[in-house]
Amino acid sequence: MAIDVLAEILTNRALSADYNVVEFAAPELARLAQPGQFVMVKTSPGGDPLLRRPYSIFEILRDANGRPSGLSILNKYVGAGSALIYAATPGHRLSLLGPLGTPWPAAEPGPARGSAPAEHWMVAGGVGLAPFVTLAETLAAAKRKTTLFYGGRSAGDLYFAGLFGDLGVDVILTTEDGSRGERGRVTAPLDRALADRGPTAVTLYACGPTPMMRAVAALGAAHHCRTFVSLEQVMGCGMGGCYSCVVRVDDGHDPHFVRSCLEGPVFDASRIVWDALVH
Amino acid sequence: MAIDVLAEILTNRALSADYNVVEFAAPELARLAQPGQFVMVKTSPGGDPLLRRPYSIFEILRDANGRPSGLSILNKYVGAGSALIYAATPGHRLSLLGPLGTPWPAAEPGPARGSAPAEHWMVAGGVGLAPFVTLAETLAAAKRKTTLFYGGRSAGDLYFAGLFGDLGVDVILTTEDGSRGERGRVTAPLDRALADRGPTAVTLYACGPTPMMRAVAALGAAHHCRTFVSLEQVMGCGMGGCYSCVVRVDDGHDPHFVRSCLEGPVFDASRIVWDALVH
Amino acid sequence: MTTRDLSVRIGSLSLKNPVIAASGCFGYGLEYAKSLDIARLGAVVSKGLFMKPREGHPPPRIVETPSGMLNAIGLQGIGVHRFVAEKLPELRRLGVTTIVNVCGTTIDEYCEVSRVLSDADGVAALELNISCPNIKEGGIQFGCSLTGTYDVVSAVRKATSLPIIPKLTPNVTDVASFARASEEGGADAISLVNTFLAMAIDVETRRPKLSNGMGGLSGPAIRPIAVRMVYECHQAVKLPIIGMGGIGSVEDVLEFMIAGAAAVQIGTAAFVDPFIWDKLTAGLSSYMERHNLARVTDITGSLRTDA
Amino acid sequence: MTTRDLSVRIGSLSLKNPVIAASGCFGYGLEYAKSLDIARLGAVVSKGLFMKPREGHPPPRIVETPSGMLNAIGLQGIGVHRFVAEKLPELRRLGVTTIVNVCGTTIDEYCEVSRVLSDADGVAALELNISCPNIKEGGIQFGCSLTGTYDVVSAVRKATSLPIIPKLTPNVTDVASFARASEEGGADAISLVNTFLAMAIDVETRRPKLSNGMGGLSGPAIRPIAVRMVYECHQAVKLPIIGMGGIGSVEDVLEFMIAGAAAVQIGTAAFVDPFIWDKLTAGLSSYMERHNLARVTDITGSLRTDA
Ligand SMILES: Cc1cc2nc3c(=O)[nH]c(=O)nc-3n(C[C@H](O)[C@H](O)[C@H](O)COP(=O)(O)OP(=O)(O)OC[C@H]3O[C@@H](n4cnc5c(N)ncnc54)[C@H](O)[C@@H]3O)c2cc1C
Ligand SMILES: Cc1cc2nc3c(=O)[nH]c(=O)nc-3n(C[C@H](O)[C@H](O)[C@H](O)COP(=O)(O)OP(=O)(O)OC[C@H]3O[C@@H](n4cnc5c(N)ncnc54)[C@H](O)[C@@H]3O)c2cc1C
Ligand SMILES: Cc1cc2nc3c(=O)[nH]c(=O)nc-3n(C[C@H](O)[C@H](O)[C@H](O)COP(=O)(O)O)c2cc1C
Ligand SMILES: Cc1cc2nc3c(=O)[nH]c(=O)nc-3n(C[C@H](O)[C@H](O)[C@H](O)COP(=O)(O)O)c2cc1C
Ligand code: FES
Ligand code: FES
Repeated sequence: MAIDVLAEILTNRALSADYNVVEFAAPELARLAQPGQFVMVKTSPGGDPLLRRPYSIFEILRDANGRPSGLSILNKYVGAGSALIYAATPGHRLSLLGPLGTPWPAAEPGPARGSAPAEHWMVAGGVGLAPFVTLAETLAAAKRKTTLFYGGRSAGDLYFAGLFGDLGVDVILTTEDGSRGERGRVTAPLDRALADRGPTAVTLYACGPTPMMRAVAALGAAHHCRTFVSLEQVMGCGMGGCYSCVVRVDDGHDPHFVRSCLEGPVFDASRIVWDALVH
Repeated sequence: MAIDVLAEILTNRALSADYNVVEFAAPELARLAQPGQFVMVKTSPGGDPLLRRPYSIFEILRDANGRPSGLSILNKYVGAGSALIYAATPGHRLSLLGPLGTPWPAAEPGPARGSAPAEHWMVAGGVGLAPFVTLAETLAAAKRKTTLFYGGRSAGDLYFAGLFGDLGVDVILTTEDGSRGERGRVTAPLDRALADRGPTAVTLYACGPTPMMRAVAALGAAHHCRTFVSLEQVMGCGMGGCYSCVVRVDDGHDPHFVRSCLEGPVFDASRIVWDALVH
Repeated sequence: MTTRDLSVRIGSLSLKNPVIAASGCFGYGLEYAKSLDIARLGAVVSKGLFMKPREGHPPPRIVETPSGMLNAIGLQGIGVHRFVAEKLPELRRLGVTTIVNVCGTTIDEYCEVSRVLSDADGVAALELNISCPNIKEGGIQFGCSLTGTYDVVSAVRKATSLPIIPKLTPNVTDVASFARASEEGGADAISLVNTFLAMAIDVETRRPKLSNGMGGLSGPAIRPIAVRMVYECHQAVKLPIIGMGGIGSVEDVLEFMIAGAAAVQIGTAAFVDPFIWDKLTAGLSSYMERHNLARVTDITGSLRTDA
Repeated sequence: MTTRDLSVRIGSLSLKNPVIAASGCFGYGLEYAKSLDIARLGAVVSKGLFMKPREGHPPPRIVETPSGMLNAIGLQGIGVHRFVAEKLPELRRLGVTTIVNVCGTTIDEYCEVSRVLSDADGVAALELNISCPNIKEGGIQFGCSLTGTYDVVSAVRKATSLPIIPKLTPNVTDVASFARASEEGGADAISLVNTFLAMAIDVETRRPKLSNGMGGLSGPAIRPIAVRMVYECHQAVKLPIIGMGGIGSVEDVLEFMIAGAAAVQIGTAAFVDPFIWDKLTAGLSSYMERHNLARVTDITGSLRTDA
């Protein structure tokens, strides 16, 4: 079930010249939301831009009693709509439609290989960090052992590593220029860790640029890990109405297009026909 | 000569639920502006609304040394564009194109009837007050004797009477509900004053709803006063490019349409074909 | 507030109110059933259906443009048989007034799809999509030719007793002549407009932004053209008209109805606000209140052109 | 930054750069001369001119619509003789490349106006307005008929040796066929699009918002349709194409040029930003820099449609 709320902007925190976090008062949405779901944001009250923009629910905000009171989004400025979110004014209201989409799969223990407890590894590239706070919280609540592999171009692109640390997540950072963490791509330490893990069953979750997710999917397949990816297709409606957001999947029989706003954004990576993905 | 400046909003003062005054930093515009001219305001940085909106230059702002530093506009909320001006945020910038249009005629003494000094009477209805502050300042600087007849629906519609008083203007107020000044229309005290003025030469200047301006024009004609009106036609460009803003005038020969952004907004009232005016 | 009658009749089709979800913009309707009561809509028009399932075009399938969007979905769909088996029973159970958007690559296919739907239970009317600009083989060749339009309509007329509503394309010089051809072919109503054939180019890559090259323009951008076309058709034919193109507010609904529409469809605006339906019907009621109109049908064609 | 060549040739007409002020959107040019150097524009197209002065329609003449506007100015104008006497000398003195938008109610009038302008000094080319949707007697009856288009163009061809540029209407099913008719008639180039016939209604008064009832839609709203039409014409004819319809940024200019335009016109956007010209030419230069193009003409028709 989706609802549409005209949510007050509580805070707008710039992280850099193109990243920011906006907090909204939206208790009902926050109560309904499951990890990995998204909202469609009307970035302007007028007609420019016309369509809503999809954003992962970044954090669930809670009041003093721990009850869900709102949510935040982690925004990267890329065009007209994200520019308006970047410049959002606290006190103003924006319309949020959600929660939408299929959440991350529940933190099931997974088929244990041997006796070692199952682990959950998240792999984020850039703004692909957005859907992982809610997942990490759920995994932490279920007392799962979790790791975040998190890569960016340079130190300035890596945010909120501490937030994950506080949730008990092991955080492994990489930057392409080596300014923080390991130098290179996030898939390098992931590959090594998968090779080293011994008999531990690992579930992989990835979100970020398509080439990164594709590489993670390949590593997951090679190492026999269930792998989930959260895809970011252009979306017209977010509710299954327009068939704009399709992703090509292959479930053994004819490959076909499915709507990523309904069946996704989270997909079992093994279903995806990667060559047909645009981004 | 018109210029286009991206002017910072200095203050936005709400006068009521639908009136406000916005001050802009715009020294060059302020230097160029003449009394009664207007600016075309881009009410939003995006494409909604698309076209600019015409606004009289309300006040010329001055720095500590008396040098022109900016201007203000008096805005009444009627639709999408004026709503954005009503909600304008100090610190943001809006694009102002101007100064545009033919100003109020210079404060010439006018043909004196007998020996009494010539007088200048302004007649404003509602937001039609906007072009009169600059005129009153010019007349005050030229030491003319001036009167403002200013009408609204009720006391809450009358603003800035004190500002005119400070400029040495005699202010005569009317409200339709009698809540401030004389009860009734602004043309009633005007009519009486014209009848009572004796040999004084009076120039009339009017701005407000079309029926009011038309009534003032009729009184002016009946009492042989030169009468100027500032018309508010819908404008596409403000610069003579589009021919949208036309007003029908009759200069003795064929009545024809002239562009009110170039030949107006101030017109000698005797030229106007009132039946052809839309508002 | 006294009760205002929002019901309209389009030929033998009765609608609770004149506000309909446009084809291709509301899935098969059921996608929304968890979030709102879709039986409250005047009707739901299904995504366009051929005999067989269709893949559609590869993404990118949409791109936003000023006050509008281009789409080239390519009529992805489950085909008429799966629709009848998988969607129709639930739509019927929910009490939805269901109009099916019928596609075909040949006149025979239009007739065959129409027959399958006539035999099924729960279809209120057929909208003949002879106007999709996004696929080469689908409809537009009929919709851009007067004889093609007449031929499809009159053939389907013989194949079904359901109300048939050809959907006209705006990509023509004289839309009213297509309204007349539809009337002569035996249509019960017409709907218009489908999208305008259009194009957007990525100037950095110098490629079209849509995988299909071209797409159909919808949304507020096209509204003034669509209103004009509804007005022209209303002058030309007696058929009820279902108007659409950029409607997003009750003022927009009224504009189309005053120009001559008996009912309206909402496409793009339902992407922005999937809960728009009750807002529009409430707005209609309060307009009728304000203007002292008992029946919503009193609005249709009420444009005043005298001086 | 090395120098980039922004000049284009349209038949025998040379332009400093491809950015032109559209007819009816820049007065006679001189209105702007106090505020900017209008000789820096690629060209200025005058307001449409008949033989005689014309009154135009009563106001309201324009109304804003989503990302666009309707106009029904009704071709108010001073007539060709006053233009030649009162405007042309000053335009010449300022060094403006002046294109005149020629109107007529008959083929003879098009020819006569063209002859007067050919005899005058300082007219660079004639744009034949066979596409104004706002007046009954003016042009559109020619622009919506293939033979009408051919007849006007071929008649004016005999009357003048100036470059002639018929301006096409988008209110047709197949714009490319009108491009071909223009080519066969002897045109030197074509320009498109003029405005889309459209309508807006005040729902409170139930009257059209424009005094004329209908008007022409311009502005960003129509851009994707106009780009598609330029592309279709570019596929159909060899003539240089002057593209327009909703251009407001250098990306928009590039979109039209990549689709096939040799030059572009700016109408509505010049109302919003009368100083847009240098911004667009600077943007073109920096795009050429970035894409390593020496001549702006390299952009024309460079759309990549391969996979
Ligand atoms: C389920 C989902 C969750 C998302 N979560 C987040 C998030 O948490 N934080 C965040 O910053 N962004 C997120 N995105 C991406 C975000 O929706 C786009 O960045 C945004 O829509 C761009 O809008 P714009 O108006 O700024 O850019 P536009 O002007 O629309 O486009 C600018 C550029 O961005 C590209 N673009 C547009 N939409 C997308 C898209 N959906 N994915 C990738 N590229 C796109 C365009 O092709 C274009 O090149 C998410 C997308 C999806 C589908
Ligand atoms: C030279 C000039 C000076 C002006 N000075 C002022 C001023 O100082 N303060 C001020 O508040 N307003 C002034 N106006 C009027 C102002 O331009 C309009 O109120 C404004 O354009 C409305 O824009 P909108 O988007 O809010 O309304 P829209 O949504 O465009 O229209 C809302 C309603 O207002 C009407 N309207 C639109 N434009 C005008 C217009 N130009 N005149 C009258 N009615 C109109 C429309 O017909 C419609 O009914 C002036 C107009 C002109 C021509
Ligand atoms: C994404 C999308 C898909 C569409 N699919 C169909 C379709 O399958 N059949 C059809 O007749 N019209 C289809 N249309 C056209 C709409 O039904 C409608 O005619 C058009 O969008 C104009 O209305 P709007 O401006 O309210 O969207 C589609 C439109 C959009 C935007
Ligand atoms: C107010 C106005 C007046 C116009 N007058 C003319 C005209 O006289 N002759 C003509 O050929 N086109 C005229 N046009 C059409 C424009 O030249 C142009 O073709 C159209 O507006 C599309 O371009 P745009 O979207 O950049 O405005 C006029 C357009 C507007 C908005
Ligand atoms: S975004 Fe519309 S169907 Fe997925
Ligand atoms: S507003 Fe454009 S000519 Fe006056």
